Amino acid sequence: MELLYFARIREDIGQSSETISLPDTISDVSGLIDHLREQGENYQAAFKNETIIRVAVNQTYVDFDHPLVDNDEIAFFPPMTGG
Amino acid sequence: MELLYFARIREDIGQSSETISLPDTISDVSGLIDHLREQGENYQAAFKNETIIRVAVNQTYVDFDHPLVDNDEIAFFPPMTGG
Amino acid sequence: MKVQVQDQDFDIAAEIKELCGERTDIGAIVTFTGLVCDFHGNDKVQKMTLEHFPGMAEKQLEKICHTATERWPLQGGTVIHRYGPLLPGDQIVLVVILSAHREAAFNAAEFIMDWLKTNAPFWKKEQTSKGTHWVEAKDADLIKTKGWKE
Amino acid sequence: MKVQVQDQDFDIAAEIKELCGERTDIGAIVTFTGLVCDFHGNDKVQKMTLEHFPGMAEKQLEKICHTATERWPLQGGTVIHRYGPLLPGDQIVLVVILSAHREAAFNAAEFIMDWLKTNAPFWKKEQTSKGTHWVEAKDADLIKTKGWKE
Repeated sequence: MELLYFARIREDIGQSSETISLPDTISDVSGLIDHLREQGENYQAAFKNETIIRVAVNQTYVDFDHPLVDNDEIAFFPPMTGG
Repeated sequence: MELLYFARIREDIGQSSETISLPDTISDVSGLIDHLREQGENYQAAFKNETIIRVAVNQTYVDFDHPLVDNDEIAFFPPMTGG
Repeated sequence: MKVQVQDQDFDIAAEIKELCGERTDIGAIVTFTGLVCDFHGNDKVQKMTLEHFPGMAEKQLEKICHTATERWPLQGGTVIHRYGPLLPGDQIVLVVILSAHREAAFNAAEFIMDWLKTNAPFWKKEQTSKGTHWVEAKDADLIKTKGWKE
Repeated sequence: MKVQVQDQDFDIAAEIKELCGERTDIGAIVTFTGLVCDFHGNDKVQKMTLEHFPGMAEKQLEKICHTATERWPLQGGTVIHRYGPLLPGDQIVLVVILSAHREAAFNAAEFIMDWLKTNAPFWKKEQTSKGTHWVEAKDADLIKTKGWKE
């Protein structure tokens, strides 16, 4: 599973992408966020406030209860500020 | 008094401007239009349908009951279609 | 705001450049360009002639620009309206609005265009395959103008 | 509609020309240009960096353009969004919309801008005299986007 991080979340975590294997116990975005939070303080900081986290699975916006499969590309980023 | 005609009204009347002396009996735009209608068929055609006549006195839009004085500049034209 | 009534064509890029110069405090630029369209109803338009009331045309455009600057926080603007003979594809009117806020820029540009259509003394005469005729004012334009008078 | 996400600058006149070509059936062109403004709140902005999600950014812009063409009678359009380091006064985003009808052109351009602000994956980081910070999303933008969902 490919994870992509953008903007503040990328900076908090300290890298822009990583590849992980989806643990069997995780079935949705929410579970993945909980799992990532256990990976260190940088992840805890990145995912501290869920109201300012947006998620895209395979480049489509999804809610936190969206189901995941191991070959998904998951992108985490803050609310957009383009334009 | 200077009279100016634009667009369809100018074409109906056959000239773009003329100078007249305001008859004593005429006190407003409506009276002036009635007076002009007596000047010939071209004026009758020009002022036939009052709903599509607009009037400006000294370059300011006015209603038909606007009072007139002899040194006013009166412009008659159809509804605007610029832009 | 700059108002010009002219028979010559205009250049949108040059007008924007003149307005912005070296300014760095502008957030949004909205432009509207009106063109001679080659169809009117079912008739092919071959030519258009724009008549105007010199003096009053400028005065009315300045009035609407003044109203727009009082109503929205604008940083500048330009309105150019042409007159004379035009061909399909030719530019007729240009509105450029600068503002720190995009909503203000959009609103002011649309307001100026709506108001100009029904209050600036210009008249269009079209030449089609069926002859020439004065373009009739649209009720829809009058309704749009009134919509701004909240 | 043409969608481009690029680090290079763009030229509004060239984009209009490319869209219109020799067409004579266009009645209205509305453009929106977003610029880097040198003030944000009380802080002087020295630099801005735009980060984006390559691939998804284009996809989202294409989606909104598609929605706009379904919603209004448009004759063409271009959306360009830049990324990378920018300075105050630099151009960030361009929307050009062609239509036979001015109201459709205004609405589509404003709709695309509103939607883009909250749905296209771009993030602004500003460098001010007080340091660098990520620009926070505005609630007002989210409300504006929702306003279009009639």
